[in-house]
Amino acid sequence: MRLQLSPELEAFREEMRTFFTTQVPQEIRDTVAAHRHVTKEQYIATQRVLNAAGLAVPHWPVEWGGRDWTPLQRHIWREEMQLASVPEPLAFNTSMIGPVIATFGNQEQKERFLPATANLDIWWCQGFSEPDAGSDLASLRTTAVRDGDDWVVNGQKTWTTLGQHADWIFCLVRTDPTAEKKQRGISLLVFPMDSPGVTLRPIELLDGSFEVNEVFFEDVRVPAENLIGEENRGWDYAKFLLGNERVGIARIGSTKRMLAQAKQHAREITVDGRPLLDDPRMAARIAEIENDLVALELTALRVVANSADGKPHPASSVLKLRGSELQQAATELLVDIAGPLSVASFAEKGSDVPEWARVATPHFLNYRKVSIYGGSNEVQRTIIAGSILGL
Amino acid sequence: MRLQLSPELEAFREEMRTFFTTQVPQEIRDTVAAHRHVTKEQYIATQRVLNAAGLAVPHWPVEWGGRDWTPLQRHIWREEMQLASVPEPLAFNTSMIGPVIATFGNQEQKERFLPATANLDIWWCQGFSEPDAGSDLASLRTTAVRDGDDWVVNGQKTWTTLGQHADWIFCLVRTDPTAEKKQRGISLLVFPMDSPGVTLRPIELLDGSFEVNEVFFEDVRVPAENLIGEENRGWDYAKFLLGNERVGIARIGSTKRMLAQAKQHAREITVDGRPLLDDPRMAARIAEIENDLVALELTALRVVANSADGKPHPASSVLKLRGSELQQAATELLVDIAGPLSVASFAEKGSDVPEWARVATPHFLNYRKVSIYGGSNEVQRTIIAGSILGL
Amino acid sequence: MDFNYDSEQNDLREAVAGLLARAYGDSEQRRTVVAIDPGFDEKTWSRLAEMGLLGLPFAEEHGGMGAGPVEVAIVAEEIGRVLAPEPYIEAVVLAGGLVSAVGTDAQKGELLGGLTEGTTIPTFAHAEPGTRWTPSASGVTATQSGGGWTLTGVKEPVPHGARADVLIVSAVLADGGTGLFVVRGDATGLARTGYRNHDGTRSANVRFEDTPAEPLGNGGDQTAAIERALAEARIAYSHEAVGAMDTALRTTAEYLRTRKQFGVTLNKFQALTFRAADMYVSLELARSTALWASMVQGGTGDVVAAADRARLQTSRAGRHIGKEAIQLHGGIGVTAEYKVGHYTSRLTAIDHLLGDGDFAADRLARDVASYQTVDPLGAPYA
Amino acid sequence: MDFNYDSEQNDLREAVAGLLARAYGDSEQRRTVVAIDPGFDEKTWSRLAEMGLLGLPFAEEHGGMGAGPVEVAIVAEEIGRVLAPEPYIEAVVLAGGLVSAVGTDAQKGELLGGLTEGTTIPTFAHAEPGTRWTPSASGVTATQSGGGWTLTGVKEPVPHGARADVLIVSAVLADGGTGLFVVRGDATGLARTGYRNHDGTRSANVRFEDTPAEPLGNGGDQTAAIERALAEARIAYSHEAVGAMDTALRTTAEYLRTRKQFGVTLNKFQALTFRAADMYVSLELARSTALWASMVQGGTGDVVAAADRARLQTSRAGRHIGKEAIQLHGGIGVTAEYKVGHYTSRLTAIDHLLGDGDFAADRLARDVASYQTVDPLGAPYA
Repeated sequence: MRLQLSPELEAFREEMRTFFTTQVPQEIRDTVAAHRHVTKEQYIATQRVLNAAGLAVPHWPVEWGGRDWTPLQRHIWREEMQLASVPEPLAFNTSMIGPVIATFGNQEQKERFLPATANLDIWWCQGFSEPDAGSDLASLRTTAVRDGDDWVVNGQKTWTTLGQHADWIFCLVRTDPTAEKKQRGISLLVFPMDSPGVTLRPIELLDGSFEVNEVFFEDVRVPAENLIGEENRGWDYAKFLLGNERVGIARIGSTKRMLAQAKQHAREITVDGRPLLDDPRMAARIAEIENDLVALELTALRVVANSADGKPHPASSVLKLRGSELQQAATELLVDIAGPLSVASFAEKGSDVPEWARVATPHFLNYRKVSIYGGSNEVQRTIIAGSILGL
Repeated sequence: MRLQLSPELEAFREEMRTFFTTQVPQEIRDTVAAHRHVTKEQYIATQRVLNAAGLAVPHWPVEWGGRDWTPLQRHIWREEMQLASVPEPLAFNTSMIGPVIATFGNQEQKERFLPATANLDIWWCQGFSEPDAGSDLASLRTTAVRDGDDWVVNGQKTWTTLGQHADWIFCLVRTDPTAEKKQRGISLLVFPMDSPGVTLRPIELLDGSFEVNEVFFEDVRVPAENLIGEENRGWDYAKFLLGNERVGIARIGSTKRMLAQAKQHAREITVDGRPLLDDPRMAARIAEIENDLVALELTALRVVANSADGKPHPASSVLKLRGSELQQAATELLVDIAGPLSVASFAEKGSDVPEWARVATPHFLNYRKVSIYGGSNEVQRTIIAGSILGL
Repeated sequence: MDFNYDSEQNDLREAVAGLLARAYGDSEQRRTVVAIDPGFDEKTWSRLAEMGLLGLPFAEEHGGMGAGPVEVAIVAEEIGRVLAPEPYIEAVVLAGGLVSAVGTDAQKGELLGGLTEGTTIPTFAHAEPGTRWTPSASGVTATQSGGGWTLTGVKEPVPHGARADVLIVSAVLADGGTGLFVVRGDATGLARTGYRNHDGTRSANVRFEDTPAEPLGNGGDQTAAIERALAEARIAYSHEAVGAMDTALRTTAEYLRTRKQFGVTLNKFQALTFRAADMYVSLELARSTALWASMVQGGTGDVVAAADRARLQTSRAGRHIGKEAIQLHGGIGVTAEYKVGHYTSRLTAIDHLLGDGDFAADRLARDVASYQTVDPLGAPYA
Repeated sequence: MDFNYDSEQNDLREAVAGLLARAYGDSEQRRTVVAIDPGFDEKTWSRLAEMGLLGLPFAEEHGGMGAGPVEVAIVAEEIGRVLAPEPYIEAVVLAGGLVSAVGTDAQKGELLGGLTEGTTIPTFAHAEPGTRWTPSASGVTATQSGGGWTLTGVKEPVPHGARADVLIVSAVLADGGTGLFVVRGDATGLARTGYRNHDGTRSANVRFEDTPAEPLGNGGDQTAAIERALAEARIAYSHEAVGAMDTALRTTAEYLRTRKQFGVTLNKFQALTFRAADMYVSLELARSTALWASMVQGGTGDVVAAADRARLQTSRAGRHIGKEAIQLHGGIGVTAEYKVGHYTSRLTAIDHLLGDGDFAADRLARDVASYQTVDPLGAPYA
């Protein structure tokens, strides 16, 4: 047991911190810190800065840009990035389809896709969920039927995050409707979003933002070479990919930043002439959330230290579950600090409501999603009860 | 809509309050207020005082001592009794077997049992739960086989509250093991606890008290005339009886009394020279529990006002569920006010720890039962989800 | 003691529900209405006027119907049920309530008359960027010059402040008290910048620069009247919240009954149905407290404390139900295209307009040592 | 940074677990032991001494093993796992820790020697009926007369105060500071009344009346040393709580897997298994925090704040798990005949011995404005 980071890791942390706070444009980091909308261009600019420095896909094989870091290094990299308000490399590229292609793709696919994926030259989106298959992913109905050298895809996907920016989609499709178990008979196809027959409908979210989309396929022709891995083994790849989804989803650095902001704002807001932060109940509320966050960070470090074999530790469900709860607690805290100002969400010039207070409630409402996506908290409880407690 | 009680009801409330605070011996009421063990003699003495004044079984048919009160009157009667720290009339007698005999018994049984039951000349206990049938009551295995003019009972009951004091037991037994549904084939028998073949084993509870018992039956002979109602219809009587169990189980008056005690003690305990009650977090905690209790009381009044037909309102599950949560919150509050003194549970002469602080934790531990007995809170949620929300 | 609505009250509810169902029975209707200024439907407002609802609590001599708080609560609950965006509580209960309580006969005649007829929408310009749920003003100052008064300073967020025809404005008096003033929408030195709130309603930044104003009533410190009006509005918002929670729970239960996952409807998952049961408990306890507070308001008891009790209970319930309604729906709950999330948005707004649960709990906590037990049917409430 | 136990630590855990399993592997063994005074098993105490565990944290020159906080934490966790009632934390961590930190060499030699060998049980007599988790004394006064000192006043509850051979007593000094004194069990003017706590352990009322006492160490104000010792004991109790929670959760999961209701085992009820999952989350977060606090203790960081963090986390977790363990068992959970309720009882005791969660949260809250973010691997902890 040792509390301190080794001198090498201390130096590593410092290096990350310095890089993120000096090499990523301040304007982009300000956008993230203020919970404003990050544009497509800002995402791309950031990822290219990171990729140029070898910091976009450190967990990939070294051959394709990876860094052979320990899980702890990757943890530090991610946390420092969040603390510095750097938009993270696009998860669909770097945590999802990239590792799948690197692991299961053929050499030609690797060469064709991996460098462009790391550099966000291709923006990927995910075609997994369907209207009638939410948490029950394996019930998907989108079909791909072989026709000569092509697959012909028909069906509908939903919850396709940032699909409006995407160049390509990776998509689970049913290729063998006769398979005995519904999990079999699913394959993974990739194709351009501008393929004939693909249409996209953005879904407006509660906070007025557009993050997710419905994607419709009507006789979309996909060349056979765009099948990733083996036919009818798509479910295995999806599980591999979704395992990665849970890693880093605790978003501790990001919540830490929100708590620091909360303290700052609670200092500015006054009640009967005294800073709100001096109110014993407000201070205790912040202290409790902060302590939960410390406990979560320490748990993340424990999990990270015990996942050397590359597989996600079953306790990573704890990180997702509690991480989302704490993100939500922090957004709610900010709304409550804003108090009566928290209604003024779409105020613009001419308003005396500070920007942080304007965005507080939309951010809170938007963040209800974090306990739903990436495996809902109900799914995480099922995993904990089942694989850890044997229930 | 009208907030005030009518002048008649105000007078009724005053009458109840005066009676309970002047006619029930102070020593008995002090015992209840201090969360000390109420003796068998104290229970009996109290119930006889109440019965002599017509206040033991007001909800029974008038012919057998009932008062033909409105549900609101009964509510006031019960709440004032709790507020005055009066031990309530024994539920097994007055809420359970009494109403069953009055409704389903024959004339001879009524005459034989009802006056003695109201006056606690017979102390009844309940033989329902079995070791392998907790919430799943209908799975009971205790059998009664007809042999001449007798039933011969074999089996085991458990959780028999205050069975150690009991003269008689009312008991669900399986009389038709071949019945298609397990709910059918059950009958209700009553017999003396000193019948040959009945043995009782007290179960020690966490707080060191003895409230519940196991009861074993070995070839206990019960005369046929001791069958209540019809053979194989015991399940209906049990449901009738358990419906009554939920009424009054919110125990609002009792929790109110605990909150008043909590305030008093939080005034006496000092932190850095200041009363604990002046601490903003402690005061807010009390205010929140108290407000929940006000909300529950108002809900009870609404439910009471809408249950004129005698049947328990489905929302009475809300009263049981929330009522038990608030009783538990109040006992926990008292432990926390006692703080470091709360460990000293079995201190006696020679201790400077005040009595209320000694009993706080045993009381807290004992009160974990209130969300389990009388239909656990899980059962109440099932009822609410099913019969109210249609889920 | 009687918690039942009488037949006239049931008729009122049915009439209001009918009117609002036509306007907002389909949640897309509301989405269309709030998308453009003024964020509500002027036609629906007129219909509310025609039905007499805009004058419900006011004396008949001023064109009102002389109804009590329970009737107002019925309207508020129905508004909450469909999230009708009309500024009923803001104009009728809060601004109208102040005029009715404080105004001169002439002011009542004019302002309440216009309000009742649907021709004049008043609002209460009280919140200031630097204050937090206080009954007094500090950021707008009233100055007497010559025969008249002028106001200077900023109010924000002012509910429907850009659309309102008349502003009732709280302002610091020379002696430090808080006075109330009437400012016309076309007054000189008045600048209003309106915007959309997250829940689709509207607020505004309102700047006064030597703006001519007329004292409401006889002038002087009106802090007590403001505290009372805020309490009455808190009670009305509690009822709006109860209506909104009721729909949020019904919608969620319906979703659990019909949505399939893993081959079965969601109501087969006990972990979900138990959570719905807990939502029901929260709702019913909040409903009881709100009802009670309206009855206290109708009597002579401590309305301010009763309002805090209703506020605390509906705040906790609103957060619980608002969050669970989304979570039990899953992804669809976070979209603007499906209705349930809008209920969460509105419940969150209600929770912060006039004081949240912690605010109410703190106020109740300050008093907790002064009595032994609470008797909701006795003093100081009845 | 390394959160893993090394092989020696794993061996230690195995040895301790083995010893305690023989003594308390069956929960009836514990029930028998705590039924009679002194509330623990003197033979087990001797075996702990033989294994060197009673001298674990002390310098080798005083008969100790010079081990660190992580080793002590391992023992505490194993104690918690079976609810061993021996006064390990009270005698070794708290009283022994004070002697080790403050005592003269002679005192260390004698008192730690006796403790290590199992022949002398010391306890820290500090709590007073009128105080609440403070590091200073107010109810017992120290007076210097001639060459010696005497104490007068009352301490209660004193853990194992009737059985202890030696009392380390905090007392008010003439200048208002808090000193530490050694009082022998057979001293004149010492009256001890022992009793059973709800969790089966023992406490006592201890009265001093001109009782001869010897200053621990060089005398003077020892408030800082007391605060430090309390912090170390809070950390050790956090580990005991983690061990207890671990067993409570395992026992509950086992019960859910095997107990049948309505024809199926309880683990078919999702509402129950989800609650068990939440218990696991609470447990693991508490475990991480306790482990971390022990590492802070082993370094040069702020132990008092780290202990408050561990205390807060284990307090919330202990209440959550303690209550749910009983509720998920149903009736059997409330009986003294089944083990799980005893874990709740012990967790409740731990939570109140040296400060509950609100106490820790309040202390942390006082500091919350003084920094931006917490880095558990950096200052002021590492």
